[in-house]
Amino acid sequence: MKNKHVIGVFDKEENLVNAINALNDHKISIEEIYTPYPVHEAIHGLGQKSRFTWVAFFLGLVGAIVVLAFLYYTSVIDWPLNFGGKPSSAFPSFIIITIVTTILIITIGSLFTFSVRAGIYPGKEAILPDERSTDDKFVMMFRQEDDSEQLRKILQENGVEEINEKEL
Amino acid sequence: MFQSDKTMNISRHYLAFNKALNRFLLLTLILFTCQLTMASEGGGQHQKGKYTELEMMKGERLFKGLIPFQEGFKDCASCHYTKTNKEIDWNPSAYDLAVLSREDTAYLSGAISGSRFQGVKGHEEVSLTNKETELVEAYFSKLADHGLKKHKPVPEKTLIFFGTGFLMLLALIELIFLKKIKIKAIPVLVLLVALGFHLKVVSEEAISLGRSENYAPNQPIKFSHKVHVKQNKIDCKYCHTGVDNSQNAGIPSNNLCLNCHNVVREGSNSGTFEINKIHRAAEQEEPIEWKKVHDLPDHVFFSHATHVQNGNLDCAECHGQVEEMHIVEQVEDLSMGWCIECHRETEVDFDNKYYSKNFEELHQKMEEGQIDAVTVDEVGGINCMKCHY
Amino acid sequence: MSHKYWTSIEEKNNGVENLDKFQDEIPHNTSVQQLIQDDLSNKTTSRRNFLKWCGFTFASTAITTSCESPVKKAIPYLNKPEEVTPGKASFYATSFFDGEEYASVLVKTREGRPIKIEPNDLSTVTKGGSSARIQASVLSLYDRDNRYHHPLKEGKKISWEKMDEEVKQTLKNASSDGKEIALVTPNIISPSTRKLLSEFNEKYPTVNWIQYDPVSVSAMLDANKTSFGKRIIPSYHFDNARVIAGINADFLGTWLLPVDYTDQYIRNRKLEEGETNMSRHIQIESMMTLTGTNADQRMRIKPSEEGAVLVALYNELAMKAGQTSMQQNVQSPVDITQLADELYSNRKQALVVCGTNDYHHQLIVNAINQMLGSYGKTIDINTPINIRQAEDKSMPELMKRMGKGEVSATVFYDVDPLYDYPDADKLKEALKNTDVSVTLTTQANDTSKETLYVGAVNHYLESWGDAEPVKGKYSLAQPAIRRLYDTRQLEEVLLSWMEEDITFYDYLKNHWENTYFPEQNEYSSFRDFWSHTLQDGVFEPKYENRPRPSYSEKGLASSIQKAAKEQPSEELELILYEKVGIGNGKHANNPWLQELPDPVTKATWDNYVCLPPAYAKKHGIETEDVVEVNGVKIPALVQPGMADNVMAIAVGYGKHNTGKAASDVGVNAYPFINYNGGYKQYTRKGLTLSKTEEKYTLALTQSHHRMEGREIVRETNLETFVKDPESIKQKKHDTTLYKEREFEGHHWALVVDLNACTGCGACAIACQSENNVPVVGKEEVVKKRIMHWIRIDRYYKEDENSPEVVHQPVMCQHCDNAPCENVCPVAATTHSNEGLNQMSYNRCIGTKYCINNCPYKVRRFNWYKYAGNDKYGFNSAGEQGQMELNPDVTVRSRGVVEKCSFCVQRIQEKKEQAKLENRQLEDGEVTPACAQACPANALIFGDLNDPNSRVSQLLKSNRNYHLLEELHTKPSVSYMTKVRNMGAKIEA
Amino acid sequence: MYKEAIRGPLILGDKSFRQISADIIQPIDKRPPLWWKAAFGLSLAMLAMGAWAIYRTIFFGIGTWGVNNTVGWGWAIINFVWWIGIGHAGTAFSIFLLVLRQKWRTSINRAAEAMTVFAVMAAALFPALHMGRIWNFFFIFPYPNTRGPLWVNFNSPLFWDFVAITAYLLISVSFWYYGMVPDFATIRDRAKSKIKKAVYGVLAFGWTGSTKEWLRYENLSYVLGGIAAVLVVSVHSIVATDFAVSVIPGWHTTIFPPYFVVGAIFSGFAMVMTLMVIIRKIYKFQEYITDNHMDAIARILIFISLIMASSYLTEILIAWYSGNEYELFTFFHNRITGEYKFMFWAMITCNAIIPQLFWSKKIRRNLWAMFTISVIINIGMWYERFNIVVTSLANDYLPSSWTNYSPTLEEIGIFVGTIGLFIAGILLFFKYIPMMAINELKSVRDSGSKFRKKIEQMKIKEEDLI
Repeated sequence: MKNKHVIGVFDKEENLVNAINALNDHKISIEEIYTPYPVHEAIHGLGQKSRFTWVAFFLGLVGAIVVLAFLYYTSVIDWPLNFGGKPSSAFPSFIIITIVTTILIITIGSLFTFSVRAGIYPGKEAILPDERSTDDKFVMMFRQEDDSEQLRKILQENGVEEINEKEL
Repeated sequence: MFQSDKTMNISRHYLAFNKALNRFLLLTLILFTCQLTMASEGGGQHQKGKYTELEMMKGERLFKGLIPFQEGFKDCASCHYTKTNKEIDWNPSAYDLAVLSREDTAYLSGAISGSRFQGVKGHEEVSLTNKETELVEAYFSKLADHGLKKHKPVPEKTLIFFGTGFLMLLALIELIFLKKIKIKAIPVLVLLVALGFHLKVVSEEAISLGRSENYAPNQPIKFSHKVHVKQNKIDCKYCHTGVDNSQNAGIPSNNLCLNCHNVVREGSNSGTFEINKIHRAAEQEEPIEWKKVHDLPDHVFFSHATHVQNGNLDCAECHGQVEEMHIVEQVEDLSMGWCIECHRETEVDFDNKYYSKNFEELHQKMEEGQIDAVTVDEVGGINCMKCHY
Repeated sequence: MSHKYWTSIEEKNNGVENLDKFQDEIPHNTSVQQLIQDDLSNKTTSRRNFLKWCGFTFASTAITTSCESPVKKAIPYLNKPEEVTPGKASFYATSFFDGEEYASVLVKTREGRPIKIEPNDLSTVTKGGSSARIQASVLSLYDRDNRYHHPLKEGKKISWEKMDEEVKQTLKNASSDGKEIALVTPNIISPSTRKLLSEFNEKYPTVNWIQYDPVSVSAMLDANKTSFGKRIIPSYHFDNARVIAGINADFLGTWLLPVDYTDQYIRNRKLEEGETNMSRHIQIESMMTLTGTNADQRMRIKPSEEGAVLVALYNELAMKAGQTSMQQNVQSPVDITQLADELYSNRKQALVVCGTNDYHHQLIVNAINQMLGSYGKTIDINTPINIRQAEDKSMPELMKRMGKGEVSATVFYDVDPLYDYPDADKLKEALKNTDVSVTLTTQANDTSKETLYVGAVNHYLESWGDAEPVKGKYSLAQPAIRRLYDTRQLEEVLLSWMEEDITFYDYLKNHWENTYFPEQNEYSSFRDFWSHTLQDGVFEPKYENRPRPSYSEKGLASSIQKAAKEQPSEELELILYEKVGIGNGKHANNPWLQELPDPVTKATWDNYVCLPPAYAKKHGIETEDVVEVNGVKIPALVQPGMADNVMAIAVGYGKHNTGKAASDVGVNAYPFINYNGGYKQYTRKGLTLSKTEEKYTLALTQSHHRMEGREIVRETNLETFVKDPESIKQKKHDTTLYKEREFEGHHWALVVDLNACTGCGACAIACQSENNVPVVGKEEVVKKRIMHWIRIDRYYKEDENSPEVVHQPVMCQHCDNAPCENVCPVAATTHSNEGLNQMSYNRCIGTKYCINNCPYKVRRFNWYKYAGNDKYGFNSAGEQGQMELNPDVTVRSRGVVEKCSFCVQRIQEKKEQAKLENRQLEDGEVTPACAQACPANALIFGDLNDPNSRVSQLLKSNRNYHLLEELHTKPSVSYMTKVRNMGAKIEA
Repeated sequence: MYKEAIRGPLILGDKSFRQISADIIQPIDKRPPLWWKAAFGLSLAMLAMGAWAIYRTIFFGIGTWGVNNTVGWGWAIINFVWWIGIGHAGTAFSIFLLVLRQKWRTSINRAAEAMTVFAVMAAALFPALHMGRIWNFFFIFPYPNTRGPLWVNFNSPLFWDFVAITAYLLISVSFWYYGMVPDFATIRDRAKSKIKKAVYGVLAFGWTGSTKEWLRYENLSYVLGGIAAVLVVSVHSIVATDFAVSVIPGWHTTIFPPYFVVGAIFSGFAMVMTLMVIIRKIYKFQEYITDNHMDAIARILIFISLIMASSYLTEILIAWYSGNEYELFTFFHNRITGEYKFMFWAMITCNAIIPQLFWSKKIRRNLWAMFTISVIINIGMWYERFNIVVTSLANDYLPSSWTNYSPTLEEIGIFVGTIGLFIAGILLFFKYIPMMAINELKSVRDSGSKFRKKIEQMKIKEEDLI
């Protein structure tokens, strides 16, 4: 389903930030902002939030428990072997493996979560309002229903380069 | 079962190695070694002798009924099978005939002229021309060298494996590059199913690596345990004499067979044909090359004596219902896990005086009634050195 | 001190060595089948018929199809021999004698194949001991590249019948013409064969039987004839001696009956519980021998100084005994006053032996022993030993007669004079003057290549026979396997040449029935006697004491005069000696012996000239420099402990075209032998030595020879041991974070008595034979990749010119806290509930981490495919080699780690037996191969959980210590501190 | 901390964003120059030698190497530790500096991470190849099997190693790759040729640069950075335990884990310096890799070199203080004065003495000097590993088994092969991947001026800052 969008193209980060502030003041909702590098003001401006760190923490916790349990089961319960007279439950050895394996689990889990949540995965088609946004332009996108004179005015005031309309 | 003789079979290490390597390569999808082994397989030289390839081929077709005999009867192969089989077929195999024909050049012509097989069921209508006899003999000469064709399970697993691999590749290409199919679920589903199949095959292969459960080769003589054990009520130990006192149960020597078969010259199923093989072997002083069914690798040491005498194990616990088998089949996978499992569960005869010297703790526990039996693993039965040295 | 010498030899890496082709790695699938289908299969069925012995085996058909299961064929016996149970070993008692060394042995066979030689405990001659050569003899049965398979005439195959016919004709002609028939054999100790030979002589009266020893003691025989009227070698009793003086006699290594002597010698040096007495051994010698390394005190003399030493010793003792001394002006180069004191104060408990083949010296030694009252005490002149009976004079005389054309036929049996006779070239020329020459031999040699006929002779494991190594001590020999090839034993050949229609088996039986059966009264029927004797292997009837021949001083004065006249010179002198492994070279094609490190030099696969460090330093010679000795190029090896200006070369090397292991290994030193006064001289003067620019790599298994002050071999002297026994106790570091593991069933342990270990190396070969340890060849040894599971470390102490020496066998220590086990990632090596350090070969992926982390460095890696590989598998390659392998031990594949297993297969076997018989396991029932082979019983194996076992007792001893105890590896192997008797008077 | 205000801007020349993209992507757009082709050919030749050596090793056995029953590990493990050390710096560089919010990493981290990936790949080859039975490699996986099931030995440092290296390789690759995704998008959107657009389009995983993506992207970087920082430290500590857990004198040392980590960062930073000199010189990136960047690396190297030197001294001191005769022998007799003294003194000279030249500003500004010294450091680090692996094993407890070790052509061949692999990888990286993180460069372009502005606003004098 393609919808029409209003697209504002900025040349400078400052202008973009000012525009966001102005738009937020006027309670005009911005659909999305595309920048060549992360602009924190833009992220905050859109009110985006992420619970990513919590996911990672959870992954780590579960991973560590699972790995420790696995190690304990295999070397103490299932088949305790005598390696050089050491006790079967060799906790110091387990810690090392647990740390590394937990890190691996977190990494893989995080990447997966990132792919899912950010929608970044192999074969995904990039739909860009303006191709230059990955190079040197800062692009704002609005839903058509949010289009208004006021919007355009605010953009103009804050030094927008171009205002286009595009079906995406 | 029969403990192998380590020394004679160094080569088996390499076979095992070869096999492991081959599987490993298969698993990693490296094809070229497969080609290597195929090349070496195909490298075997045909013993042409006096027959040409063409004659052999024609003979084979005649035998199998692909070309009709002049005198009208259909084929030989419907009775004399040309491929190894799972179920017992009491008729002499084509290979048996071929071997006999190699030894006695007049064997086949004797058969056709009727003199030899007068009265043998099914041969009433058989008659071959001289040329046909020669062609069949040509086929026999080839067969005697090569043996029966292997009975191959269809469909070929490897083929499916590669096929699904290809499908997987297609699905991936579709998903990433082509994007022709509108419903994304289709390639994704294909991908997942194929992946699942691959995982299944790989894990199954990995698990069964080196195992040969359900192995049931055709033996040089159609010796039926069902006939001997169930019908004739012969005790296992009558033939497998080593069970009680040696690591090896032992395959009976020829003279043991002859104890009975000097008198019993005709069997209920195969007539005289199979029993004659024993006599022939005795005459020619060539031992019979049985195919080993239950085979443990060289690095595993297993003693029948301990298991049967001390462990009081019944033969059937490892070898299955042999008395129900015409063709002996390996019923357990003989894997290490299988051994270990049994060792963990089976109780030892702790009253044996051997245990009276040490194992104080266990004795104490026993006295105090904490335990009422000792399992094999508690007296060290799952230590590496019990079986590997 | 030459720094370089003591740190390390330069390890030369020849870069990329010639590798076998990849094809070598591909198995020969059909090997066993081919073997079965060989000409061997057409033999008639007999007791130990070959095919049927292969018996229950599995041949893999050629399968290379990728994923099919390999088909294994199970071939049962056609007619099962009653005494063979597949999977169980049978033992046959027989006698080993190779013309030099004797042992009564048990042959272990599996499925009819001899796989191991084990000592026979019933024999009082070898007393349950063996040597490296005896242990290795089983391999020569399967020698695949140097055994004759059938008789030959002019190098072409001929039938026995044809050969018999032709030879018989020659013999008859010679007899009738009155021309000599020379029969040259090694020393024959078989009474039956001797009887047969005399009958042969009756049949062909011109037969002249000559016994020939490459290394002889002819002068000793003659000296005894002068002194006692009998040309004999007496029995020595080192166990009765409190003071032993060895003068150039390597009686623990190669002199006469070393296995017997080792047992006797060690008997009162073991210091078992409560004992405070041990004998004192002083060795006076020119080179470093195995015996010298074990001596309490060692003095170095040049060979030319030996006369002076003996005369001085004689005079010193004569003075004490109040007899007249002679040639008083003779000064001993070494101080022998203390030795004389000790000897004299231990009269009737002293023994002086001399190994020099010099009539006069031997005569003086006899006189000394007479003065010391040794005869009847430490020397038994009534029970002579029958080995090394050859007369040195006979060969030159024969050669002379040959040259004159007086010899019509020459038969060489089991000797190789064209290799080991000093004037081999002249002999070869002379041989051309005989009409017919025959060699009867098992293995191809230089002589067999030059004679008209070659008769293929049985290996001793294929033959019937008997032996009388020491007077009145008989043993029988029986075949343990049917003849592998179309061969005959000597006696059968003789019987057939004598046209006697009797088998040697019957002949032997008749002889025993007529001669020995009446000598006993235990068995009433000969049948019983025969079967029991055959089973025991030995027959040792009791004799009442015979009158001792009286000693006469005849010739002593002139001998002393002669000995006194010997002028010690400053020039370089040469000694020719036998190595403990290779001996006189007869077994040179036995790869086990070639790869056995020499007990002293630790060199394998070569001979070399040993040079004293001082001389080497002075002339700028280093180990591995090639030098020329009288124009013969030979690598040098700087050997501490050699007498100044003395060099030594081992005989038995330098063979050509005599099998893969023997060919072109080392230099033939026999041509250096001179005749003097009718005796072969194994020492020589007046040789030149010059250094060349060449280098030659020697395969030494040890390149660092000092302990660096570490407590590796603990040593003390008798005085301290007796007076302050607590002081020698090892300090234990027994703190641990973890709870120590306990062992419920058994806890196996091995104790190594360093006082008993002489370093002979029998254990290494026994282990190799038992455990299928591959031979790796010189190149690999050079790279420090020898596979032996037990190695004997040898360290020098003190002065490099005259060092003290210690030997220490090191095998896997089976540590309870094993460092190797901790580091294996795949759990291929773990600890068993019986305290064994287990190695599961099939689990090993070969990271070598365990090798690194083993502080004892006893783990071995299969760097290449050694087993069954033509390049490396000297023993296990080929069909024959596989026959020797022990089926109870896995053959290791490439890329896995292996090590000593405490012979776990034996432990398992005995445990199973005990369980089957519903009884406890006895102490001493389980014996690993090394402990079993040891002639000194230096290795004691047992269960630590049994408080009464010998190991448990030994562990309590003050002498007991653990190697590298401070690492807290808690080894199951422990050592007993070495004690030296420094001769100090000890008040108990 | 790198303060742009004091040490100068991170990017010189007042670049526009477009200009930055163009500069960095320029090597990708151009056809590879002659030197590139020649170097690539050379690296392929080296790889071929490696392939030959690997073929020999696998088909004939480890016997083709010079190792023996005393020295079980030789060049393979030396090179493994060396490569993994180099492989450490990349991630360490980018992650530690990321976590510490060091903006000057932006010009360097991409190349450093690429270096890590190829170095770890090279390193991972050795533990696999040094196994006697590589075809049974799968035994090391603790998977449910039909052997009981028989698990693995979780006490073995080699198993830890296996887990750590696997994890490290996976994480390095993903960290590196995800860092590149926005840049691939830039290339995709700038590309004119269809193929390039398609290829980089696939590589970019559909990146658009929306706030939704950037938010999670940054979070991901910090999470990965945070845990990978732990990993970096633990991986080389684990490699150190290969030695430290053993009983061999010279190995059995508690100082090893930190010592190894520092050593790894040392060699890694040196390799980064080598690479930066090359990139700066050949691609004329002096505006991105400024003198100040190089200066910063050099200062870090001095610092680490001092730690290394004190580690060496500590090790020797502990050996002396312990009074353990085996330790004493290994350090004083074997390494300092014995057979292996050349290796020891080479290590000291290369790692502890020569880097002190960086105290001179002149040298810190001289590219050639920096290049030479950084290469020398890596040679020194190789000697350090030789010292550890070989000298300890060759002469350990029982003098009877002492021996020495020299490599064979096969071992050298594999090393050459891995160098070839590394160079080939780096060359491909030069050609097909933006050498610097374009998006990050853009983000730091103005950070200097912003900071300046802030200072001006706050009316703080520059002098006060210093």
